[in-house]
Amino acid sequence: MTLLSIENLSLSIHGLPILRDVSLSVGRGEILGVIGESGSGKSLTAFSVLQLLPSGTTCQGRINLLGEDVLTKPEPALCAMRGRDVGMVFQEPMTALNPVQTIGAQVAETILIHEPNTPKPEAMKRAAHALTRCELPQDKFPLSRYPHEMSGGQRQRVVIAMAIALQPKLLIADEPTTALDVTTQAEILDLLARLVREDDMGLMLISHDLAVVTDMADRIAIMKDGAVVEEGGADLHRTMTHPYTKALFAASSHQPDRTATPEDTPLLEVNDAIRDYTLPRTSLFGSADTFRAVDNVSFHIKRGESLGLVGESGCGKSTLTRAILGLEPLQGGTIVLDGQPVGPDARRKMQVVFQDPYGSFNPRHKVARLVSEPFHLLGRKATDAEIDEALISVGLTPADKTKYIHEFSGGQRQRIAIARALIIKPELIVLDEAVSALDVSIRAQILDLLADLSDRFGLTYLFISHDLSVVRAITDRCLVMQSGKIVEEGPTERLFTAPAHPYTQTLIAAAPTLPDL
Amino acid sequence: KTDVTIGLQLEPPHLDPTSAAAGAIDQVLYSNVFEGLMRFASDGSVINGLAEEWDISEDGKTYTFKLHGGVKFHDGTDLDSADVKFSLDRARAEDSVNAQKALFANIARVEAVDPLTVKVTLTAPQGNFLFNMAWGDAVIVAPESIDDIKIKPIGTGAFKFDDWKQGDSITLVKNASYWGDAAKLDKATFKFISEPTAAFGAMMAEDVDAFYSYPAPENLAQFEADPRFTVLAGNTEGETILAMNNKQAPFDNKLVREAVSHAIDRQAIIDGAMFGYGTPIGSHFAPHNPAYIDLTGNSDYDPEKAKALLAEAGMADGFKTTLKLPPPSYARRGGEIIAAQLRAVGIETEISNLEWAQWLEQAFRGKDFGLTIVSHTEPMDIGIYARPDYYFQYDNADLQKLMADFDVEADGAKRTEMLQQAQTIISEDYVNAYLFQLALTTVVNAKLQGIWADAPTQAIDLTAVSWSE
Amino acid sequence: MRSLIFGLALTAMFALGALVSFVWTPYDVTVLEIANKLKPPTADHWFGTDHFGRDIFSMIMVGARTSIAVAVVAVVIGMGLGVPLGLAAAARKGSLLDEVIMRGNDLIFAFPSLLIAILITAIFGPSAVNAIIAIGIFNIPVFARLTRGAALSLWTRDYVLAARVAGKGATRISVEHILPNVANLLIVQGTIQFSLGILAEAALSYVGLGAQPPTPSWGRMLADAQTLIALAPHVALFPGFAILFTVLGLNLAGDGLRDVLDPKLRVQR
Amino acid sequence: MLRYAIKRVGSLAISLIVASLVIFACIEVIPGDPASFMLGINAQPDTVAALREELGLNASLGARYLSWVTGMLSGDFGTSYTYRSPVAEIIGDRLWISLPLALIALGLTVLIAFPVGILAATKRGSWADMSVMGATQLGIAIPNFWFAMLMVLLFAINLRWFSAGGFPGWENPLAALKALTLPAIALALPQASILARVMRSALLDTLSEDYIRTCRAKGLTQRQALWRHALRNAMIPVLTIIGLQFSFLLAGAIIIENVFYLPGLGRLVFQAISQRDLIMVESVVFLLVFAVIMVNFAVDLAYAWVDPRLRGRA
Ligand SMILES: Nc1ncnc2c1ncn2[C@@H]1O[C@H](COP(=O)(O)OP(=O)(O)OP(=O)(O)O)[C@@H](O)[C@H]1O
Ligand SMILES: Nc1ncnc2c1ncn2[C@@H]1O[C@H](COP(=O)(O)OP(=O)(O)OP(=O)(O)O)[C@@H](O)[C@H]1O
Ligand SMILES: [Mg+2]
Ligand SMILES: [Mg+2]
Ligand code: NI
Repeated sequence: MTLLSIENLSLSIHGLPILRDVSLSVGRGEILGVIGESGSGKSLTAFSVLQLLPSGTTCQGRINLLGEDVLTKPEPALCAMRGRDVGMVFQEPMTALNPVQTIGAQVAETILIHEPNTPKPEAMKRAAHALTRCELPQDKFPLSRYPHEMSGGQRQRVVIAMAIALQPKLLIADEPTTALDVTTQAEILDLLARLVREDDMGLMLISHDLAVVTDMADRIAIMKDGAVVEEGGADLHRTMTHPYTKALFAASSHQPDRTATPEDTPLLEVNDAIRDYTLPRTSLFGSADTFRAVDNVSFHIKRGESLGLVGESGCGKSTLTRAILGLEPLQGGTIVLDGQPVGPDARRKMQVVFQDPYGSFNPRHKVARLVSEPFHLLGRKATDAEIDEALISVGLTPADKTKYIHEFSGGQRQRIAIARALIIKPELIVLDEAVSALDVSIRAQILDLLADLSDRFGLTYLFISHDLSVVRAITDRCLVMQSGKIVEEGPTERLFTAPAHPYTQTLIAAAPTLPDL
Repeated sequence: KTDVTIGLQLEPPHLDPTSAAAGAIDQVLYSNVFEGLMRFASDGSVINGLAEEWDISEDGKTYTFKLHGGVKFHDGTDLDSADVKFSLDRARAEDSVNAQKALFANIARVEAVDPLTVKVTLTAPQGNFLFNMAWGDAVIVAPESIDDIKIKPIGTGAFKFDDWKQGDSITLVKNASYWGDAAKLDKATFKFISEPTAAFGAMMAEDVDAFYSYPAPENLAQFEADPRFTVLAGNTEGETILAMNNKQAPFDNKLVREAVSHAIDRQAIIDGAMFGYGTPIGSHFAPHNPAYIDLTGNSDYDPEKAKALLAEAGMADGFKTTLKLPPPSYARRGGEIIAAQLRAVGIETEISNLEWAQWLEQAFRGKDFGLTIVSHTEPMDIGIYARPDYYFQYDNADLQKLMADFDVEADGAKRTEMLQQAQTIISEDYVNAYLFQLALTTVVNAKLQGIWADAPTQAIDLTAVSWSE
Repeated sequence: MRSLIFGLALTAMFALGALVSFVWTPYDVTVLEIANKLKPPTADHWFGTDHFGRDIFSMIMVGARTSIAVAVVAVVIGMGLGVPLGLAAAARKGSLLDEVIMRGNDLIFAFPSLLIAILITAIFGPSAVNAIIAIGIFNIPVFARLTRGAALSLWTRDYVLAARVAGKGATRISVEHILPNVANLLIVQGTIQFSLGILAEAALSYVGLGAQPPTPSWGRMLADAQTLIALAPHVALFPGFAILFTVLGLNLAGDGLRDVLDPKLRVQR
Repeated sequence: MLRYAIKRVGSLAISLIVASLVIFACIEVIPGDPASFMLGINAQPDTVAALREELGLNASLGARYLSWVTGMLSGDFGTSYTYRSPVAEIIGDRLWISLPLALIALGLTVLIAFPVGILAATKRGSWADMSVMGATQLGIAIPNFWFAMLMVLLFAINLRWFSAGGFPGWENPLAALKALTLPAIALALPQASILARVMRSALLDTLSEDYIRTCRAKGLTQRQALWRHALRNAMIPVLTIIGLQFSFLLAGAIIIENVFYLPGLGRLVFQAISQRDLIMVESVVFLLVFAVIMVNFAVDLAYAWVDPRLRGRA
């Protein structure tokens, strides 16, 4: 039986059309995966089921939920429906909970809102039960906890507990794991699958990650530009017909061609690096505590090599990067680049590309100025020819240098970031999550570009990411980091096929994988 | 109705009239709570106070006062000659903090002859000794109550101090065992309202029954037109002058001072700053005093003459000077008008509005000013011109000799003549520009009678005040 | 947008009045005509005359000069000192310098501003310059705090990291990258402080501590008019409205600017 | 929470010491001598010197600072130069007007600002929002002493509903409250306007937070989400402003107290400045600074009460 059927839903915000003729359906006990790039309208489709849309939105078509059209329901009826018939889980667990209320109160609220006559202790008991079902046992996570006392994955469980407290027929999960680590992601996905099974719920699972969805879903819908371009079963990768679907699958498992071979001389050597952070003092006169973010790390990179560094969020990857770049002092150990300890002189031999294509550039400067910024290290201004060359080498045109950064897309911005790194012809480029914020198709292009540049200029990369598939695609050798320590090191292929350290094993096991095409 | 609420602009800092200059202390307490041997009557004449009679020795150096019998302080103790001796000795002592210590400077000895007789011996005969003894600074206090006098004044007057809500009001109640004619009121409250607007509001809303020395003359026409109120316009001892720094260039030049005097239109100032209240004066002397002579002609308004005088003094292009103004509105508003009038003859003034403390520091004590406006409210104070170190720094040996002679002269007619001579000298020397005699404008409820219209001293004598119904 | 235009128009009107007053006013405000005092508004004197017979319209034009000058200079002082302090504190976050700057700010904030302004003018004597100093001092922590707060979040941006990788020092980064990106915020806060400055100048002049006569000032006009309010209300009404509308104009302009420049800007009031 | 409080007390003490030094230094440099002010223009120099000695003005600066500070620690603020009674007593009396006035004004502020701010936020963009926000703009722009003057003209002089000012004393609480009404309104109007705007924007901010969306997905109505979740979170900026406003109301009433001739702290200190009653000025300013610092401290503690995230952190 279909729980939810969306028929020809069109949606516009302030007259601007966003969704076009979207039709989807979810049945009892069924998992529908919805995939699409950023901005394709996945979230708005989900919100329109709950009718939690931004002001100025108009919907056309039909959304049938349990046989009733939600588009014609009055607001009170919608309120009665939300949380009882349909539960929803959002992307960002860190902000999805009210920071000033205990988790118990927030979960119990779902119950109290819909069943106002429930006595409070009774509601609390049921909340405790819901939390336990979501693997937050009372002995470890009492109801009196506040959200800030829990990790991201734990918070996401609270949100899920809130959504399933009344055992709704349908659960909508909008990118529920995007903000989480691979290991946590695997746990949350398992939890969702289990709940669907136990309660015979329908689940609409929205994601931009093909691997996640293909692992889980019974049926898959692909969205692009506000329309569903293709729909199919779990074997979509075999039955797909639409070119966009094909491109998406291709890009997701893209393997850039890399021909460059590393020399045998080490370019960068890190020996016993230690980085301690001083924590804010807890008492006025007590001594300050320290936190060791990088703990006795040693490794080296060979000239022309592409070295990967993987690890969970907060394990110290970025801290290590900053130390290598000479931005923060070490409390122990040495870092030597090309025979020189890192310092102002060594710095001109390396550059960096950051994760956030939007925050990497001063919005008030033009591209020419942005790109030529590293010339400060050389103590002179960049010539026009040098700027043009850098832009051309990343696939942009010289005309772009008079534009402002907001005139570019995310992928183009990341190219400009690479151009900025390239312009003084460094030997080492550090890429800290350089492709994590990009859509798969754009990511594929950037990876190609990186491979191409390393061939042409003989560049050395230190490639940092939490996304194992990307690391596997672009690196020769790989380091695994956990809580500030390097726990395993080895050639990438060997590491992925035969991980030795238990932590590496969990990491690789948790990573969702695409079926081979 | 037997109680009255009287608005006052300033609050007394404390309640001891014998150790501060603040006029507000006298306004509340003089002759209501504290009495002296002599006292001022409403017309300014000096009459007997606690002294029933007095006698001056042949050589004019010994005064014998006979006190009223049966006078009691509010704390029940008797007034006797020892109290008088205590009061006078305290005022002239080495460590005295009496603001008018000069009043007592001439006393050589005070003796209590018997409980009701006091003999005061002077170092030299002094014409105005009785007058001095009428001042608020010369009231009789008792040694028993002196320690707390600043917050709990104990006197002999027709009213007893009752309560002081600091910042707000002081209440007096009738003294049932007063030695003289009993007061008609049972209770009097003095309410302190410093803002002129608030004063207007309080009067209009009838929150107060009278406002002594109403601070905003612009409102008086309104009160006069209102049948609920009467406006009493009386005299004060306040000669309002544009003081010139006689030792500072260019005011050390008499021609310049004369020019300034002629540049000023007194009537415009009286109209503009005081809304018509005030009497023009031509010298430092109160017009209601019998010895007054009208010398305004010496400095009539004549800007052309002023310019000519300036040219003669070698300053045809005018000059720049400072004009320092203390807070009262006669000074602030008058100052703006004077600045405009001086500008018309080429004298540019830089105005600075000062608080009293700053004015005392800069202008009065520091003598750092070109021009300043101030009202000299002490009675019969022409003697200040004989003090070369006084803030306007007028140094004229003739006048100094004249005033010294005047001090020891006892003959009435001669005294008058000498006073007139002094008036003429300073007027013709153009020591200062004499503006007007400050008017005392008191707004009272039409049914309230007996409030003094004039202010021979800073006092609100309530002993004769009553309601008409 | 509408509020920006309306606000700017109001502000511009008074600014224009102030500018024109340098070359022309309907009547000379230094000439007193006492016979002509307290005349209600007529065709000759649009806003009537004051207690010295001066034309109130002309006084308001010239008074705008004082109000605007005092407020602008006070804001400039506040920005000129506060912004560098804020930038420095943010650049050396957690250091002794930061601590000293921020505690200093807290201390100034803890002082009752009007009272301190009165004290300052009591120390140095009342004048427009001292009013400016008194108002300006309290602008410093406002701008310092605002700048520091905004700069701190900018310091974590990747483009600042990129600039550091390019070898740029803290001063250079503060000037090149931080300052331009807090400029919007400062402009908006500037208009707000400007309007507060006008109110503060009026309050100080009202208690007699602002610009000294014969320089007209709105606050002093109100102070002079307060006893006349029942007799000739126009004397008190027009300067009051002048203050009200200028401040209103500036606030509207500030709000509008914020919406136009960046709807997410946070401004302290 | 306790550790948090203890840490704050430490920095509190340092602030107070620095503040007392700054105050003392500033006020002692004011030109003008209290003794000569009291004795007027006819006083003789020896009299002035005698009074200076009596007032203890001839002691060294350091000695006077120490005696002032140590005195304050034992609750003795010294003796007023002009009133000649204990400063602590006078301030105590005046506080009985200033404190209630500030509290009433703050009460009014909150009473006006909360409903208005909430209304404007919930009906964002509506006609009600626009007109209320327009009114708050006017409220912020109006000089409060001018507004007070106009109120006196209307309510006291023309309508005679209220007395024009003054304070009858707390013996008659009703009359006392009545006397504080107009001043409190004059003080509260601009503050309420500011607070209403802060309330509105804080609420709008929290209403756009993710967790409000979560609440809505649970089935809460817009209203329920606002009252149960948004309001408490919006309190943090609002509390900051309320804290600032309370201290402002305590000290900022100087002008209003003059317009209504209320014998409060503001008028006391204004008068004390002009009479050079330095010890009084120092003590009042210090008291006000102390009040501000304490209010900030209370606000900080209130944050921790509102926001559990701050409780654990020391
Ligand atoms: N409140 C809004 N007002 C106007 N446009 C909006 C609003 N919310 C979303 N949009 C637009 O609607 C389109 C679809 O947005 P939606 O959030 O559904 O995308 P999405 O597929 O969920 O993307 P992502 O993967 O980034 O979450 C986008 O182009 C977005 O710009
Ligand atoms: N300035 C700092 N002060 C104190 N601790 C810090 C600071 N910066 C980072 N840390 C801590 O150091 C640890 C390592 O942080 P880092 O940013 O290097 O992690 P990461 O591996 O890059 O994580 P992510 O994948 O989320 O970027 C974290 O626990 C973090 O909380
Ligand atoms: Mg989305
Ligand atoms: Mg990182
Ligand atoms: Ni006199």
